[in-house]
Amino acid sequence: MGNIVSIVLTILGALSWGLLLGGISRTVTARIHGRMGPRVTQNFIDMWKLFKKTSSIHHGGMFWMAPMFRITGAICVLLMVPLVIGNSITYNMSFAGDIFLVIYIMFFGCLGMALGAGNSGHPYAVIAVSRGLAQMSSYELSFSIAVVAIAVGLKTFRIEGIVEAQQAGILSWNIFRFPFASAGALIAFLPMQMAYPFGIVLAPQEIPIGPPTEYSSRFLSFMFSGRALFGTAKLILFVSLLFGGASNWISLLVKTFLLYMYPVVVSSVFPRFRTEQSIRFLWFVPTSLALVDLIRVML
Amino acid sequence: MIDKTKKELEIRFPLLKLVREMHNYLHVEVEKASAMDAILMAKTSLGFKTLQLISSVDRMEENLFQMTWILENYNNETTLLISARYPRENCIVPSLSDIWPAASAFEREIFEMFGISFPGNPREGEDFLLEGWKDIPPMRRDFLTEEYSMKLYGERQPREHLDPRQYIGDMVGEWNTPMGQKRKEEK
Amino acid sequence: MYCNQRPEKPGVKKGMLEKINNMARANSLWVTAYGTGCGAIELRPLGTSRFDMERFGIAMRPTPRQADVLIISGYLATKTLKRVIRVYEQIQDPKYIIALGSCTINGGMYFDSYNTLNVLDKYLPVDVYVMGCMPRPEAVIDGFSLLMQKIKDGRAQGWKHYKENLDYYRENQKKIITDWDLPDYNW
Amino acid sequence: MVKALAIFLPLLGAFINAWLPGKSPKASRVVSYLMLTAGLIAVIMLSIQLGAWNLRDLSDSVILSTGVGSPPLSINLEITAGGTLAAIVMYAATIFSLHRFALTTPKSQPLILALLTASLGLLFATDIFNSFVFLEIGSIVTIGLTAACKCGSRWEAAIKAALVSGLVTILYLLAVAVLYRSTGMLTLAALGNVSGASAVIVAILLLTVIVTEIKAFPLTGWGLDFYQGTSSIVAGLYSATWSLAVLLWAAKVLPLLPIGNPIIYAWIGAAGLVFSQLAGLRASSSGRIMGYSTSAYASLLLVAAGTTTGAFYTQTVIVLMIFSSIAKFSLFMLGNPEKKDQWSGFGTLLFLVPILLLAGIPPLPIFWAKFAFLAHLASGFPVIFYAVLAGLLLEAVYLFRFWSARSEKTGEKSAKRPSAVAAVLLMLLASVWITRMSWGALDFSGSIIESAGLRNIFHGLFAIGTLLCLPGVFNRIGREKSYWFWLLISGAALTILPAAGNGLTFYLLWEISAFAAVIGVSKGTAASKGTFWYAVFASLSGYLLLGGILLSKGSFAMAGVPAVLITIAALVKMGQFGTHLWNVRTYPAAPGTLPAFLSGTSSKAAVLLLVAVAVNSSSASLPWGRVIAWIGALTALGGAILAALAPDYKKMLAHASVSQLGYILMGLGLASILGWTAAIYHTIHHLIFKMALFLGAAGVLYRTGTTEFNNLGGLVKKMPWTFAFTLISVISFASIPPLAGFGSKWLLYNGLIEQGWLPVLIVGMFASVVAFLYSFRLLHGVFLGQLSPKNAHAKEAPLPLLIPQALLAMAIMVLGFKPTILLNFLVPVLEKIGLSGLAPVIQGDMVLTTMGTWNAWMVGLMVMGLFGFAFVFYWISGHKPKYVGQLDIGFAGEMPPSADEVHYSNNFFRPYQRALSFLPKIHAQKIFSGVNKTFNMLGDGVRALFTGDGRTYLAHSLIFLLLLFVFLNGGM
Repeated sequence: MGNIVSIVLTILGALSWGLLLGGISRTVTARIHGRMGPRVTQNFIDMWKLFKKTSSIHHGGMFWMAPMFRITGAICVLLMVPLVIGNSITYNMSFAGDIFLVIYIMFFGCLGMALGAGNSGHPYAVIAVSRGLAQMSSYELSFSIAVVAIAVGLKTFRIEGIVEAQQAGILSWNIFRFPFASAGALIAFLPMQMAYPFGIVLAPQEIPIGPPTEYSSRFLSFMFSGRALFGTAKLILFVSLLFGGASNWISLLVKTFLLYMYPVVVSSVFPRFRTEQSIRFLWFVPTSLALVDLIRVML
Repeated sequence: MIDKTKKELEIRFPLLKLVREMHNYLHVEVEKASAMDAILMAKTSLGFKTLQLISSVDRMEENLFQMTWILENYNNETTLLISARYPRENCIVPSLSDIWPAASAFEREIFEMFGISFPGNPREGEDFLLEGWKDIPPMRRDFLTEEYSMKLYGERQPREHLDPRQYIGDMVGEWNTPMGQKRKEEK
Repeated sequence: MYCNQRPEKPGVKKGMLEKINNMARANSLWVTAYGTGCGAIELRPLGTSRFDMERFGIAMRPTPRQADVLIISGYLATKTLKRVIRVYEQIQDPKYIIALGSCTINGGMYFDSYNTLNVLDKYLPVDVYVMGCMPRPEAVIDGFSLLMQKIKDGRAQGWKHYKENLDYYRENQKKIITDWDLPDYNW
Repeated sequence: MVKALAIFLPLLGAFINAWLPGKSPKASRVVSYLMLTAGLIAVIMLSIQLGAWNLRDLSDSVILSTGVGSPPLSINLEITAGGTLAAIVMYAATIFSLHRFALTTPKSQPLILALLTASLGLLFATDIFNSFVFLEIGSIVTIGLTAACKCGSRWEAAIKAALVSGLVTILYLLAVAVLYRSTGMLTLAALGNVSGASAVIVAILLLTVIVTEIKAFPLTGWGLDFYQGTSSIVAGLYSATWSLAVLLWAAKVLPLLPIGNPIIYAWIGAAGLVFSQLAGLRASSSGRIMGYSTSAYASLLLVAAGTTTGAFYTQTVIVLMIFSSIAKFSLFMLGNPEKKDQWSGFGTLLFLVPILLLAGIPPLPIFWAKFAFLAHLASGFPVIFYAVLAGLLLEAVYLFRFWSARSEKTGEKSAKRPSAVAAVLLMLLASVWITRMSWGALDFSGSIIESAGLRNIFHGLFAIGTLLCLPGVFNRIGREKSYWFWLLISGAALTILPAAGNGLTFYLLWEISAFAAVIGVSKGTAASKGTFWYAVFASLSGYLLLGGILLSKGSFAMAGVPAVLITIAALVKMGQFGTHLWNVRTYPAAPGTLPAFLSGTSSKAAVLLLVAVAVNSSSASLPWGRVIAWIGALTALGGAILAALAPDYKKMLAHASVSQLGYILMGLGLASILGWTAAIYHTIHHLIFKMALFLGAAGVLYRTGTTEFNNLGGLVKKMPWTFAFTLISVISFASIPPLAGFGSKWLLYNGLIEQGWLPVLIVGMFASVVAFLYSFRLLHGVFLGQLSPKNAHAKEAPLPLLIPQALLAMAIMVLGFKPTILLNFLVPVLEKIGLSGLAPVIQGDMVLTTMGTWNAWMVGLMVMGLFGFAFVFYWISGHKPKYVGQLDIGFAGEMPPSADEVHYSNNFFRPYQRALSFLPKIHAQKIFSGVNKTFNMLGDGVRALFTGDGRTYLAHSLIFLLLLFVFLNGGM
């Protein structure tokens, strides 16, 4: 029972935190531009408005189900990662699988969204999906190399195990123990968060808003909440993998906040890559960084 | 340069009328029967290889359409305008679209705006700007545009206040400031 | 291929929840801009650091599906009206229209053109008029604040009016769009 | 009396025919048929009397003496049991072709009957000079027949034959003279009595004569031109009578020649086989192809004469020559090379039977002879063995190309049903009959895989895979009529395959399965190219397998070269690492549900083969496991990239299939329990999802008539169920939890990390993310996006295709949610085999390895729970979206002009392709065309010998004679 309560609270908390972080990031971006920027609660207002729009359209079954896929995928990733180490009630479902499961279940939501975009029949949505999948297959390479290097180096695939191995002070964090793998993973984090210069999926200049082009009203609000949840889940995953996890709630919030600001700041000062430039960059730079640590681990 | 062009054209078309001449610009008017010959000659032997524009002017008083083809010779940067006059009723002008494919677009536009038809244009009659136009072509001078606008779109409401300052002064609070009041008083 | 069904008439909603909803709607206006003339130029500065519309929660969306507000800027020709109608009907309820500039509102200096609408209200329900030729960004923001106020008060009901009187609007639209090929309602 | 009748009735007929006035063709025909039938009956009676049908001892004989004196003045014939069988073939062929001759050249009947007499005489002759007489008669009649036929280059062919027969006469008479001078006798047995210098001379002269007459390699040229030049009827009759007689006569004479060590025959034969078949690759006309094939069998005869003796020799030679003659006769009768007939339906099959017969495909009779013969070679003559194997493979290649060229388009000649069925049945009867030779026994007593658990898994897989393909055969288009029969045969052979107890049984079932599928593929529309590639690669893997099995003497406990050969055979069958070409060409061409069978089920035979090699080896692992794992990993990656860029649904699935088989190889290469668990798990999983996908593709093809992505799209509205099952399969093979695919990847990664094979792991992981590209492309290209007006009429796929898909989708769900059902069974089985590494621990639903955990049931519950919750939330929140039409999209205010213009399908992963552009474009096809070019070059080099000039051929004979002289003299 406690587990279920924890799961529900985790979902609600992650949703709020994700939306709040989104609002903060909009403000931060605006300040970098020299603007006032919206309220930090702007994303909540947008969500509410979208949720309360009185009409909406759909293009077919997959279009209808895609937000469900997206939310389910996001929550699955969220629940597979332990939140606060030592507090076993916040481990949620993480006993059910290891880091490989998390890597692969991350695709669940992406595939669902891609299918919804495909079913919308809008050519731009599909172009964005084709770009997104091509990019995803590229950054997953460096990310998985980094994960393998860390997991093999620590001799466990279990995320708890990986976090527990980092509890002996700040220098035992994986970002210091596996600096190259971490660098690779952190570069891969940028396209994961669709930050510039890798923001080729939601490129409003050429393919209006990408996969969710046809999504409106409540569907869109589900999509956004899925994105917020997924973003938070990825933050927690990265914090657990590289930054020693969180031993209490404060450190969880602080670490995820700081990690969230990294793509925001990078994103607001870079222009966008072309698709093939992005793919090639991700194939070579972060991958070769991560490979350094993998070779170190093998030797 | 332009002298040579003029000379050659005059030898070939004795009835040619000179409209205007500058150092790199020549406007001539030819008989409508020899207009195509003149254009072809300009292209093939005088080096005017580029068609810049086809234009039409409605000379309603003379019951004519004046067609003008503007040609350009980029080698010596000279422009040649060849005009010809066609009767206004059931006006038919030969198409140039098999010589310059770009002419097709100009001719479609002229057909739409003046109702001059260009037999030989492969895309003749396709919508160019207007969609579903049913009235007489709008650029003809016997087309009464204001009347048409009133009939179709209705009369717009006239402003109550014709003086903008007064008009805006009522609406915008700025005139209620001391500065505004001052200006009002000045008036 | 196209959904041909007519929309249902929206019901009336009142109460506390609706007030909160309206607050949210007013503070999160997503805009799709339809610019054919100079109005599009005046909208761009709104996003810059000088005017910064994002502080009001106004954001540009590149697709009508996700927008709340349609800004029609610049004169409307019969040809463009067709596209505007389609865009407007593809926006999900509740939706609002801001008419930007004199030409949009009443034809402006093109009042006697064969091609420009004189009275926009006959064809689409406008919630806020921003006049001027062209209105400056401050005026646009002023218009937005007026719209926000109207939404908060629950007075921005143009979309309801449109759906309830669809036949009236369609009749007017079909009168000037002679080659009407849109479906009964553009879902 | 019967003896004499059997031999001389045709002669009598010939004389009567010659006397009959030419105006009564009817009477002469009646006479001919009468004589021939009587002769045939007499021969059959003789063969029964000699016990030829028993096949045990073919050299039993009776002597037939004619005339008053002794040979050479009279004709003495020794009628052997094997010879009577050949005689039956000759009679039958003559009777068959008489009708055709009557149509074309009415006056040729005496010639035909004379040719038959000469053939029979040569077949049974015991005397050197008698043989000479028959040789002369035969040559002259051949020349006459050729000259009488109505074809363009008949004079050329006739003159070349005349030139050669002149030379042969001279050499032969010289030999006779020397022999007579040396021994005073002219019987064949006298050949053994010569000694010294005259022995060498006789041997050299006679060997040259024989090699020329049987058209073995260096002296093949005139035969090629003859077959090409003469009409197909003459050539057919010639190959079934005269050529057969000459070959069997040569077989009789060769062992008797006084030539030191007979191994020299084998060397001539083996070298000739390789070179002539290389040249054969370049042949295009059917006459020349038959010529090269004749040369191949002549070379085989030489090899047999050099390496075998006694009853085995007789049996092998008789069977090989008789059945190859039958095959050639039928091919000449069927394929009229001048007109280039196109075959279809049963015509193709009818045409295929002799081709398969010539290529030695089991269970047809020649296979048994070749198998026994090659086994004999493998045990004592390894170099000759390899040469013969290579030569036979080359022969198979050009034979199949010949066939595919003939069956290219749908033609008119399709009503051949009775003949085709009769041919197949006859050949099967012959195969059963041939097994009396005891050349090898089928063995089902103890399987090559001792572990009953593994065996049962494979039995089950093959049976289920076949059964699920069967319902779909009711929905077929046009020409694809009878592929179900071959699918059934192929599936049945596969199902028995794991029970095979020895190498022969395994090979037999393997080849039956492969070639039944080849015939099945040929039933597809425009499938000739796909069939050709499949046939060639099936032959390649078949011959590699045969080589491996024979080198290890039929057992699977092998190491070294045989193990490597067999491993390569399995890789070819799986289409790994460049050999994917056949998958990519065959699957799109194959009809109906056959691709599902080929990709899902048939390819698992290769897995079985690898498993069999590994479990029988001492360390329970494959040779060079690391190399195999690397091959698997690279193929997985390359296949995935190619699949993402493929423009066709079935082609993409073919690439994907190759890619997924790479994962199985990675697991098998590991040789640890985890790796094998992953491999077997993935084998099962691949069977399930690939069958579902290909059945879905079959449905799409059936309803829309196309599989090109550019013509598809938006079918989800028309075929929702097909889409649902495809979606489940796709989610599964993209290894997204909670469906089955994740399990195999998880087990495999754990296994790879346990063994420390991290580079392989990285390549494998990369390949699995590239799989997302094509998984979405597949779903979108066919089912999502805009529905083209072209497919507006499409309906849901028919039930026979849907129900198997539903079952498979259910299997994916079950395997995904409760993988422990399988693992609980699989892990103990694999533990017993003796693999290294730690087994995964299964506690309830939890699977544990040393480093990772996986609880599929909980993950499944979580996903389903969340999904269900979201679903309920959708309904509760009162969300009722409006369903709108497919063209109601926000398109910048415009109405989309048509669905085709807003459907994004062409060049789908263009940016990815651009990003890949730094890689050099290594096309497997280029490599293969390079191989092809090299072979062609070699073939051209050899072919340059055969100039088409009669004088060159004479020079060849003389040079051959001189070389023999030098060589043998040096040897003595």
